[in-house]
Amino acid sequence: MLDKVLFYFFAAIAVASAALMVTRRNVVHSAIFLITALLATAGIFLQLRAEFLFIVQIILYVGGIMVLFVFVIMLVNLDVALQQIQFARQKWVALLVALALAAQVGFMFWTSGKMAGQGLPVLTAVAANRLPANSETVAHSLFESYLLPFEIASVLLLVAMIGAVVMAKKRT
Amino acid sequence: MLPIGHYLFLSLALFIIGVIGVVTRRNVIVVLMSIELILNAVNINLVAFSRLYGDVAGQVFALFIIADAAAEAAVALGIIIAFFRNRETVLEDEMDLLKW
Amino acid sequence: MMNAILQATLEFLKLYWVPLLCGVAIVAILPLIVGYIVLVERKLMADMQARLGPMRVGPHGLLQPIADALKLLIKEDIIPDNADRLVFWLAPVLSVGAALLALAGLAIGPAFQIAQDINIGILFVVGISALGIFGIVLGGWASNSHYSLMGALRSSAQLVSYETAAGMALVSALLFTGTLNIKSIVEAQNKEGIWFVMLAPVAFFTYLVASIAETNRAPFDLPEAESELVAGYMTEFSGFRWSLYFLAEYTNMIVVASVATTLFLGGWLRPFASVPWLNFLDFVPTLLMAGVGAYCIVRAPKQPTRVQQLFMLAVAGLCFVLGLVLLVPVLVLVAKPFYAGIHGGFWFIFKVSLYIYFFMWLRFTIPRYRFDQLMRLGWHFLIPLSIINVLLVGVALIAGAYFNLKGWGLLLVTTPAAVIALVVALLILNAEKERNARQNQTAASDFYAG
Amino acid sequence: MGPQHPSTHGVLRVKLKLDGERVTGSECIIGYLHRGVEKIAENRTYQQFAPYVDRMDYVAAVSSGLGYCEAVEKLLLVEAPPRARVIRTILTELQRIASHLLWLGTHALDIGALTPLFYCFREREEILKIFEKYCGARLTTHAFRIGGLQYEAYDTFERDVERFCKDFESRILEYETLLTQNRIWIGRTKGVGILTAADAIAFGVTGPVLRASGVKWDIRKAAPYAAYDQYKFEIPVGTIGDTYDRYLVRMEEMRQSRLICLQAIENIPAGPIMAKVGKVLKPPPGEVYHAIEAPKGEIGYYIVSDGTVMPYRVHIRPPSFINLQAFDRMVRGHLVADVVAIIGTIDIVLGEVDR
Repeated sequence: MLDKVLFYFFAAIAVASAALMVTRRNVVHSAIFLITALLATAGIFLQLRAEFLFIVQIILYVGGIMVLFVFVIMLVNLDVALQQIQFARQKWVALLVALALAAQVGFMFWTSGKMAGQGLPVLTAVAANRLPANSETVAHSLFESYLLPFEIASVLLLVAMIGAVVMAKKRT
Repeated sequence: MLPIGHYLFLSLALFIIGVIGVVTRRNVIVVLMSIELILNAVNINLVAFSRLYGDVAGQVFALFIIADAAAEAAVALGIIIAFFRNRETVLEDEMDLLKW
Repeated sequence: MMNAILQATLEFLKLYWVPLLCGVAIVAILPLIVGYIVLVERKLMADMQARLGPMRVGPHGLLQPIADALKLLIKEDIIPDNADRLVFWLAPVLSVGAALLALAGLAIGPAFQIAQDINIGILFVVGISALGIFGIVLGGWASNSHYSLMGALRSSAQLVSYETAAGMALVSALLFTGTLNIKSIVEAQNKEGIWFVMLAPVAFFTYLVASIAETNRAPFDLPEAESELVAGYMTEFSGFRWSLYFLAEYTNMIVVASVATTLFLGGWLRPFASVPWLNFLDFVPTLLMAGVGAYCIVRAPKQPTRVQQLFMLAVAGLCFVLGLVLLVPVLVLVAKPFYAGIHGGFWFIFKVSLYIYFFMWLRFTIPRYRFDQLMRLGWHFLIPLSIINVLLVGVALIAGAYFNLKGWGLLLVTTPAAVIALVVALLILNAEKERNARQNQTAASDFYAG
Repeated sequence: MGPQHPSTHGVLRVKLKLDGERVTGSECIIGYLHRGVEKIAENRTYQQFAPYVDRMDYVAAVSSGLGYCEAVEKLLLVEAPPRARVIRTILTELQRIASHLLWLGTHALDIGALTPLFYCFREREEILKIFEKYCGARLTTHAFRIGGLQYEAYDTFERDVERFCKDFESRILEYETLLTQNRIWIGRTKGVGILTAADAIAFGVTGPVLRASGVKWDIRKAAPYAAYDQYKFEIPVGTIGDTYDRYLVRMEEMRQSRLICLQAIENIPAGPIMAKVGKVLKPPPGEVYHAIEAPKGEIGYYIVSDGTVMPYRVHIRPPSFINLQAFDRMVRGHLVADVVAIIGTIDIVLGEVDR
């Protein structure tokens, strides 16, 4: 029962702040709403008993990337960007297409649940208290079965760092 | 753990809002933020299924997505700053020059 | 729908009523604790500067924090015109919220822990206190004056860069514990019989410096430097809003101090906890309290007014009661289970206050870093040193496991690691000196070109 | 940086041209404290003008008073008796220590060290107590008269000065342990506000700022006045002329002043304290320029008398005003945080700059 309420609570916050983020004129407000959306998704990870991902999401996403975003928003002087119209000309067409996509995928989820056989696996998840300690298992699998992707990810981060530095350097 | 359908619809909703953000907004920073939102929607799905099957691979993959999102955000913001310094604008439909 | 929610809240309350109560208690008591830390700081500063400090409100200024709190509540809080109202209200709340949330993850004694042992303990605390940056940046932006924005950007840049150094220092300590859960970290130190500050001294040093910078204090308090930016991002906030920022800063100081105590100084362990023949150390807390009580009694008659004399006697009484409370679990066998809780709490608070005392001590004595020196120290010296330290500690651990050394034996391996780390630090330092020297030459020559 | 900026000593407005964080140029707007002292002098008798001189550099009032009195004595071709000259030297050296203490306290406060300020003010309080016992005033003392002294040294004068000098030695060590070897202090002051010897001479800078740049020029040695020729003391000289050197020079100067006081205390000659100077002073027509070594630098008095009771023209050469001109050269290429340190290190007092 508690799970259900928690899920609906976090889901409502996530969808509401995401919607607000997209529609706000003031970029700082939309950044704040994105932060709330990210925290809500972190809450959902917690509800799914993925604590390690919960804290990584907070440290990396909210504490790292969003700080970057807020810094850039500060550096880019906002009063110029505010006056200009915020939405692209082809706004309505784009909205229509997106909603069509939504309807289609929604219908697919909806029906698959009904049809037997090729539908979604009707498994019951492992009970919460018999789950192994989350961070240990993540660590074990990260450094044993997924060691190569881990190294590639670190190279990727290195490349991104160098790229960002080169781009942001003053053209002297 | 609720039945999987709930998580699917939630991530679908976030995904669609992200797509709307990318497609309709002119301000590049908001477009970038919407991309972050889409990545987040994907993460929810991954973690939900990882919890359903009890296999932690999904969470590890979500970890890699977050790392990649960080890298992508860093480079994209670097480009925006460089662009803003020269052209004084942040709107995407004015970014029509390949080399400035 | 309604009864579902009702049922969920009942279920929630049944499961988590203890942490809920602790949380409410902490949030209520914290402003008082912070108030008295501020009073202690002002008194200490005065004492070091050959003056008396606040003496007017209450005997020896002991009621000063209440007076400050009242003043801050009554003061009219002004919102600068065309400032962004939502963000202006949100920023201090975000800052305090992050600090208080981080406090929830900590454990004062083996018994008192607000969030019952989350198995990502330390990471949770560090992660949540990283949210404090938004409070500062948005605060600076919302008061849309050029100076406070500059102050906000500077202090958040400082926070971000020193967070990496602090994180790395924690990693090298976590190598010893093997787990993130706070209770098991202190258990590990108890089992090893040695505190991690001895095993990883360089890590402790880097964490100490990084935590000072992270809480914007002592030599790194440039954003609030009076002489340049006039209180940085806090300039436009007045009255209650400003006190929220103030509360956040001091809570952050407590959080950082308790993380350091849990990880490096053996949490709630009595010094030499596992050494049986040193058990007389259990009497130290009571002796300390008795000593303070005696000092108050000796000073009581010298107080000028009747009220102050009574007050000193009351304080003396309090100290004696505390001494008694600390004595009971040691002597009376039936109260054995309470021993860990009460003594643990005492030792934890004792170590945290020592750590905070060191913060204050630095603030009074040494001058302030310039912003570029500050960033250079962070990036050029602290982060490389802490990364190399993680490497060295890892190697030391493998060597230790190879010779399967235990407890104090590990010292044989970790001390050379610390020595190598120090050598590397000196190398970085004089590499810095040559670069500066070269830079100064150029700086001096281009004067004339200027 | 506006006139009431917390770190400009008094009312100095500095317009800084910045490129990002670096200072590319600066302009000091002064005059907020201009009282037209020199115009007032033209319709005051010589004795009446003496208190005005204290109000100029209110931090070092005794030395400006000494300069003025000696200049008028030169005009009157009168010589102060030996006892008066020795007591004048002792009081001037004490004033130098007090002025340097105030400089050290505020300079350290600007750079962030909170504690030295209170230690320095504790010592300065001792000196001001001696002034108060001697002439009733603490800051603007008007201690001297033309031709000698007004008051005889009070009975415990020697003992007070000796007690002060005795424990001042340990006090200076206290400041030094706090600051001299402090890495952050060195970081903030080394290589900041460099003034080479050639620039210093070109700008006409005098006092500790000049000596820190390596030029060995001190009027107490070059043209000894009062009783300076009777005592042995060295002149501290710096090397590069940056803020750190100026700090070392001033600390050394405090030690030297202490030595002078100790030597002077041993034998204060007996005898009259006032030369034979009439009530009404009518100096013969002519002009005189007399300069002495004030704590901030060379303070000079150019007095033209037309034989009447009031001087025809009095011009005062204030060291702070001229040292301030070198501010722009020192500040160029530094950061905003250094501007505060540089204002502190040239030790200016706005009363003297604006007159």
